[in-house]
Amino acid sequence: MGLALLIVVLVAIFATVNPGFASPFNLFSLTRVMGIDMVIGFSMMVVLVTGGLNLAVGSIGVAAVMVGGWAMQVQGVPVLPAMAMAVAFGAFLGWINGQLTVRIGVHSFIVTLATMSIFFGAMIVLTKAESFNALPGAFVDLGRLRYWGFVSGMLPAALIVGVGLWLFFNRTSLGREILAAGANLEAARLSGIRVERTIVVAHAMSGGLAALAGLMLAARNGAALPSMAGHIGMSWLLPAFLAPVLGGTLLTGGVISVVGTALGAAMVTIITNGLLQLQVGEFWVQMFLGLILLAAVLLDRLRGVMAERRRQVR
Amino acid sequence: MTAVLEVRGAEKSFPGVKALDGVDFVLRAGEIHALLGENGAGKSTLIKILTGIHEPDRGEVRVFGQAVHFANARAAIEAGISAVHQERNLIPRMSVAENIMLENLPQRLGFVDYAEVNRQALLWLERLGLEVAPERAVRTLSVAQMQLVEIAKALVLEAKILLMDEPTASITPHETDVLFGLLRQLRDQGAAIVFVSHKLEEVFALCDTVTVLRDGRNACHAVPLAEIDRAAVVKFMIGREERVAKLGTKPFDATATALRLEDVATSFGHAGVSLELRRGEILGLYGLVGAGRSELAKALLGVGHVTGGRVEVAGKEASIPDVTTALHRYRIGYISEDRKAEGLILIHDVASNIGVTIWRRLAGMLGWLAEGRVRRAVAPLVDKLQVRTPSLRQRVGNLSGGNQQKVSVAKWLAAEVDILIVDEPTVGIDIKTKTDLHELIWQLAKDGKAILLISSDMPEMVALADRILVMGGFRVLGEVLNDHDYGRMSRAIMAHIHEAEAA
Amino acid sequence: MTDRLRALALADWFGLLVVVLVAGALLAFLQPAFLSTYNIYVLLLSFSLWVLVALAQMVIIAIGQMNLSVGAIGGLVAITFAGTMEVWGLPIPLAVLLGLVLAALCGLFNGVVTHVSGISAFIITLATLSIFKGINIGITEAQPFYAIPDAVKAFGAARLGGVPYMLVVPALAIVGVWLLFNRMVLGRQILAVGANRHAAELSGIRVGRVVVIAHVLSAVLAATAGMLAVARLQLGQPTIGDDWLILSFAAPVIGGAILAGGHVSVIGTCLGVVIVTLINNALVLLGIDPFFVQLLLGALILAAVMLNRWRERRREALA
Amino acid sequence: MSVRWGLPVVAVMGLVAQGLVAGGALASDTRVALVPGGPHPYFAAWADAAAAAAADFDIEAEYRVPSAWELSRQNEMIESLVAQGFNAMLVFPGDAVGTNSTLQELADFGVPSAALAGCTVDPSAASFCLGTDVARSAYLGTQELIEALGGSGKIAHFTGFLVDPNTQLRIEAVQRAADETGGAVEVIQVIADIDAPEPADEKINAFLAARGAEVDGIVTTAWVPAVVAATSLRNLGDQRIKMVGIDHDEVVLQAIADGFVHGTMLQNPYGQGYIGSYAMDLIRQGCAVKDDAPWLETAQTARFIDSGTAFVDAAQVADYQAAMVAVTEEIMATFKDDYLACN
Repeated sequence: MGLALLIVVLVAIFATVNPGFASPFNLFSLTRVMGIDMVIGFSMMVVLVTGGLNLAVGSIGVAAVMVGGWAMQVQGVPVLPAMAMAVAFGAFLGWINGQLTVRIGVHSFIVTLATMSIFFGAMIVLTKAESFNALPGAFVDLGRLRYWGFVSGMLPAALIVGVGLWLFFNRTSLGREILAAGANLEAARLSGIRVERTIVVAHAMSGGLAALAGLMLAARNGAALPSMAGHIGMSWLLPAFLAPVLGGTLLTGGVISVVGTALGAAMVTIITNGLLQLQVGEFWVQMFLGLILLAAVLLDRLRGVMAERRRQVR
Repeated sequence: MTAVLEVRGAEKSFPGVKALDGVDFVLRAGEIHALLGENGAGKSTLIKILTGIHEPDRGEVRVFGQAVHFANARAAIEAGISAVHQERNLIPRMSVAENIMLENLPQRLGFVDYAEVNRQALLWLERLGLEVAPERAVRTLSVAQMQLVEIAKALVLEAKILLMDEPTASITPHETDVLFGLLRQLRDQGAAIVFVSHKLEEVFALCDTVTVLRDGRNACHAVPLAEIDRAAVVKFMIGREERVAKLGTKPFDATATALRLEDVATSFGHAGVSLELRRGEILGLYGLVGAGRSELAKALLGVGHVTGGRVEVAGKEASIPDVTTALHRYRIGYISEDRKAEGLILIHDVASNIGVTIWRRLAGMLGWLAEGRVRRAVAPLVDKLQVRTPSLRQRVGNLSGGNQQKVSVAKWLAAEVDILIVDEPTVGIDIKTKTDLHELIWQLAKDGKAILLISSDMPEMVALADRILVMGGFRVLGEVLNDHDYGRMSRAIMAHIHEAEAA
Repeated sequence: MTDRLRALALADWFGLLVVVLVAGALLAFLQPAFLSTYNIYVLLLSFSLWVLVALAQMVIIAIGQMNLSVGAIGGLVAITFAGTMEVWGLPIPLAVLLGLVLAALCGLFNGVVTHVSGISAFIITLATLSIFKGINIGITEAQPFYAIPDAVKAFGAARLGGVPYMLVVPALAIVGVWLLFNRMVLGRQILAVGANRHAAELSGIRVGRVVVIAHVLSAVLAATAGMLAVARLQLGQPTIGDDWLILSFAAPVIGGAILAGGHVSVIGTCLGVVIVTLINNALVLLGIDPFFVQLLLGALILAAVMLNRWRERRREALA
Repeated sequence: MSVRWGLPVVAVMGLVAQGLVAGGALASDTRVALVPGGPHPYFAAWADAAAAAAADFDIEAEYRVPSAWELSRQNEMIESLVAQGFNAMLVFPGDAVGTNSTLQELADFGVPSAALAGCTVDPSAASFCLGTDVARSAYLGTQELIEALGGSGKIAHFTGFLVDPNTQLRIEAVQRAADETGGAVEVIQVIADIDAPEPADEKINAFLAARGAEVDGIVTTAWVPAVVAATSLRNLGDQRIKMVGIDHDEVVLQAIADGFVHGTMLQNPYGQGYIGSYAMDLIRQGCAVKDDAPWLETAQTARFIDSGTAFVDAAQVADYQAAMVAVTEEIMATFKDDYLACN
C-alpha cells in the first residue's frame, strides 16, 4: 500500500526534524484526532460506495450528539443507552437522507445540501444553540482513555469500527449488495437486489457513523457543543472527503477501501500535525496542507497507474 | 485504382497483449472494403489507429500517399477520414442537426448559424431517408433513428475515406437497404469505404474486397470477394472450419406450463400480448430493435409494470412488483442484452458477479457471508460453463466478451431459476464462443428450464427456438413453428413483419 | 403563437418563473417594503454577486465536474485586487486585469491538473481550495485591505433608482454565458464534453482544451464576483468567498442543471439565484426568528428541488 | 509578525529539550503561546503584544494562529504547541465550553493556561479570564445606544454565529438593556449568522430596506456585521439611525469620525496579550492565583479580569489607542499584588 509507505516516510521526517513530534503527549493527541477523523471518513465512505455523497455528515453528527447530550444531562439516561440513542438518531437522520434521495430521484448531493441546513437548523431551534457541558464523568473519561501511555482510546475505537465495516462490506450479503448496487445500479437491480434499500441503508449507516464520530468528539471536548462541526457542519467535510478519497474509494461508487480510508485519515492528521510542528509561518500552514494533499493525491494516482501497468504485463 | 489509405506493418502493444502484429491494409478509391475478424483479432485496434485514438508502435499509415501520425481524433478527421463508431456517440440533449454537424458547426460572426446547421443536416437526413425534423432532440429518437443520425454524422463530412464499424447493428432491413444504396452511390462517386460487420450476409451483399484479421495478423489481405465464398471467409476468421453447434433432440413436456401471458398490457405500452412458455421449451421472440421485446421482459420482471391482462407462473396468477420478487418467489431470471450497463458489474470480480443472485440464500446469521461458501457455490459453475478466467478474483471487466457473457449466464444458473429470459445472448460475441453459448442454452432447456429467447439474429433464432413469436410495435404479430429450415423460416417471419408494416 | 407558449411552458425554467412571481406577489402582500426602491436595489445587489458565483459553478457543472474552489479563487482575487491597489498603488484597470489574470492562472491550474492526472475535479479542487485559501490567509494574515480607491467604492454604492450600477457586470456575464452555451461553438463543445466525453472526443473536439477553458472561465467568473464583493463591501476582506459553496451549487441545480454534465440552463440558474435571494430577503423582511432561518432556508431549497423534479417528471410523462 | 521559513533544526531541538524539562527554575524558561480562535483581524494586536512582552519580561512569547476558525483546529494547534515545548498557553476559547477539556489536559500536563479576550465557562482549568465580558460589553453598548436615542426607540441587533455560546449572551444582554427601559426601547429584530461579509451585506441591507424607516438604532456585537453595517449606513448617507458598533476596525472608526456611526465598544487586545504573557511568566515562576483577588463575576466565570471595555465616540476616536494604553498600564500596576500570590 503506497499510503502506508508515505505515512512511514512522513513520520520519519517529522520525528527527525522535531523530536516533540514523537513525544507521548503529541502521540496521544495525534491518535485521538486520527481516530475521530477516521470515523468521520468512514461516515462519508459508506455513502461514496453507493456513488452518492453525504454533505450532511457534520450536521447529523452535531444533531445526534445534542440528542445524546440532552439524554445524558437532562434526562439522566446512563451513558451507554444515551450513546446508543444518539447513534440511532444519527442513523434515523441518515435514513431520511436515503429516503429523500430514493423518492425524489435526484443526486444525494442535492438532497444532503438541503438537509445539512435543515438538520442543523432544527438542532439550533431545539437547543437554542446551548451546549450540554455537565455530561457524566464516565462519558467524558472516554476522551481521556489512554493505552500504553501514548495511544488515545479513540484510535482503537475507530479501528474496531473499521474492522466491523470491513467485515460488513466483504462478508455480509447486505454489504456486498450495497457494493454491487453502487458499482452498477441497473445490473444490481436486474440481479434481484432491492437497490433502493441499499441506498437507504448506506445513508442510515453514514448517519450512525457520523453520530459516533460526533460522540467521540464530544467526549474529547467534554461537552456536547452545537459549534463542534462549524457552521452547518461544514468543517467536517474536508476530513470526510479526504480520508476515503486518498484511501482509494471511488467517487463513482462500487469500490471501497476501509483500510485505505483509515490510512488516508491517518495521513491527513499526521501531515497537519507535522506541519504545525515544523513551524512554517502559521498563516501558510493551510496552503502547505493543500499542496501536500495535492501531491499525495497525484503521487497515489501515479502509483496506481504504474501498478496497473505492472499487473497487466505479468 | 489508387490506394487512398495504406497501412504497412502496423504493430500495437498494450500492456500484456500484442493487439496488432504487423498488419497490412490497403484501401482504394471507389471500393467498399470489408474488414473482418473475431473479437480480439485486432479490428477495433486498427480502426482506432485510423481514427487517431491510438498511435501505432511501429509501422506506417499513409493517407493519399502521405505518411501521417494522428495525435487525436481531430487530426484524423482533418486528414479526411470520417467514421461511424460502434458505440453510441451522440449528445442526447442536442438536436439531430447539431449532432450531425458537431465536427464543424457553421458559424456567422462567431456565433453558430443554426439555420445553416439545420439546412445542411436536412440534406443528409433526406438522402438517408430519415424523416425526422432536424431540430428534434436526439434523446427522443428511437434506437434505429439514432443509428442513422450517427451515420449521417459521418457522411456529412463528405470524407473521401469512410470507416463504418457495425453500422447496421440496430437498423431495420429496409433502412439497411437505403443505407447500402447510398454507400454504393458514394463508392461510385469515388469514395473509399471500410465496412466492419459481424453479419457475413451483408458483407457479401455490399462489399467488393475483404481483409480478415486473426490474432493481430492478416489472415488475408485485400482479396476480391468475388473470388471467395462464405466458408472461406469464416475459415480465415477462426482459423478452421466453422463448427456447427451440436444440438440433439430436445423433447419437452407440452403440458408443464412455466409462464403464461394472457392479453397483457404494460406500462411500456404493450397491448394484448399473449404467450405460453413450457418447461424445457425455447420460445423465440423475434423482432426488430424497438419492437418491444426487451421491454416485455422487463415488465415481467417488475422493472415496469403489467397494467392489464393476466400473468401466470407455473399455473398460478403472479403479480411481480420488483425484480427481487421475480427472482426469489417466481424464479425468473434475465440475461440482459446490454452486458456492460445492465448485466455485469465490470469492476467487481467473477465470484461477486456470479454470487450476486444467491448471497441472500448463502448468508448465515446476521447476513454473514462466508467466503468459502460463495466459492463453493460459484466454482462449479465456472467449470461447467468453461469460463476462462485466471481465478474467481479476476475482475470481470478484464475478461473477453464471450467469457463475460458466460459469467452473466452463470449467475442465473447459480440462482437456479426456472424461467430464463435470454436477451440477444450473442451480440458482439465471436463465432467460436457463439457456438458454445448456443449449445449451452439448448442444454439448459433440455435440463428442464423454460427459456424465452430474444434475438434479432435470424440464423440464431432458427437454430435454437422451438417456436418463434414475431413482435412489432409492442404487440405480437404472429407465431411460427420452427422446423429449423432457414429459408422457410425467415420467409415466414418476414411475412409477419411485412404484413404488419402494410397494415 | 400557441406553439410558442407551449414551448415556453415546457422550458426548464418556466416553473421557476412561476415560483418567483408567486413568491414575489406573496412577499409584496405580506411586507409592502418588499417593492420599495431600496429593497429592489438590495435584491439586485445580492443578485449581482450571487449570479456570478452561480455561473462560475454552472460552467463546471456543464462539463460534468465540480469546482469546490470557486470561493477560494474569488477570495484570493478579491484580496489581490484590493491589496495591489493599496500596497503597490496599482491603477484600478491594471488591478482588475491582474485579478483576472490571476484567476485565469488558478483556473488553468485546476483544469490542467484535472485533465492531465485524470483525477476527478472534485478532489483536485478540494486540494486547490486549501491552497488558494491558504495563499490568501498567508498574504493577508487575516487582515483586510482598507484603502480601496474611491472610484471603486463609488461604483459599488452607485445606483439609478432601484438599479445598482454594479448590475452591468453580471448582466454582461449572463448575456455572454448565455450566448456561449446557446450560440457559440465553444459552449456547445463544453456541453458535448459534459454529456458524453468519449463521443465528443471522437467528434474531433479537443476535450482537454475544452475542460481547461471551462475551468479558466469558471475562475474568471468567480474572480469577477470577488472583485464586485470588494467594491460592494468597500474593503478587501480575506473572508470573501468563504460562504459561496452552497449557493454556487444550489442555484444551478434548482435551475435545472444536471450534475452529471451536459445540460445547464443560464436562465434557470439566474432564476435559481433569484429564488435563493428571495428566500434570504424574505427571512429578513418578515423578521423571522434567527434560530429558524437555517431550517427554513434548507426546507425551502429542498422544496424548490422537489417541485422542479416533479415538474420534470410530469413533462417527461407528457412528452 | 515574521514569517518563519523553518528555524535552524538545532535551535528548535535545543528549545524543545529545554521545554520538555518541565518546571525548571530559570527565570527565562517561560515559553508562552498566544492562540486565537482562528485567523481574525481582532487578534493582530496580540502579535505586537507578544513581541513587546518577550522583550520586556525576557521570556519567549509567540502568537500562533490556527489555520481556520474551528475548535478542532485550535485544539490540534494547542496540543502541537505543547509538543513543541511551549509551557504556558493564552487561548481565546474556540468554544467557551468546548475549550475547557483541552485546558484541563494542559493543566494535567503541567502547562498553565488562561482564557484571553473571551472566557471559558466555569468550571474551567484556566487560571483566569482576562478579556472582555461579552455580555457586559453588549449590555453597555446597548445602553450607550439607548442614551443616544434619548431613551426610547426601536433598535435592531446584528450578531455572529448562533452556535457560538457568546452570541447567546450578547442577544440576552441586548434584550436585557432594552427591557430595562420598561418598554420604551424595543428590539425589533435580531439578525445572526452573518460572520461572512457577503451574507452580512445582503441581510443588513435587506433589513434597512424593510425597516430602515422604522428603526432608530442599531447595535452590532460582532466584527463583520459592525463593518458591513457601518458601510451600509455610509452608503445610504443615513445619519438618523444611530449605531453602536464593536471593535476597532478602520471602517467603523472612520464612520464614527464621519458621523455615520455613533460609537463603538472597544476591547483591549494589546493589553490582553501583554498582561496575559506577564501573568503566565509569573505563574510559571511559582506564583499562584489568589482566591480572594478582586475577581469580577460574569455569566461565564467567577475569575474574570476586565481587560478594559471602553465606549468610543466621535470625541475620542482620534486617539482611542491612548485610552487602551492607559487601561493597560493601570491593570499592570497592581496586577501582581491583586491577583497573584508569589513566594
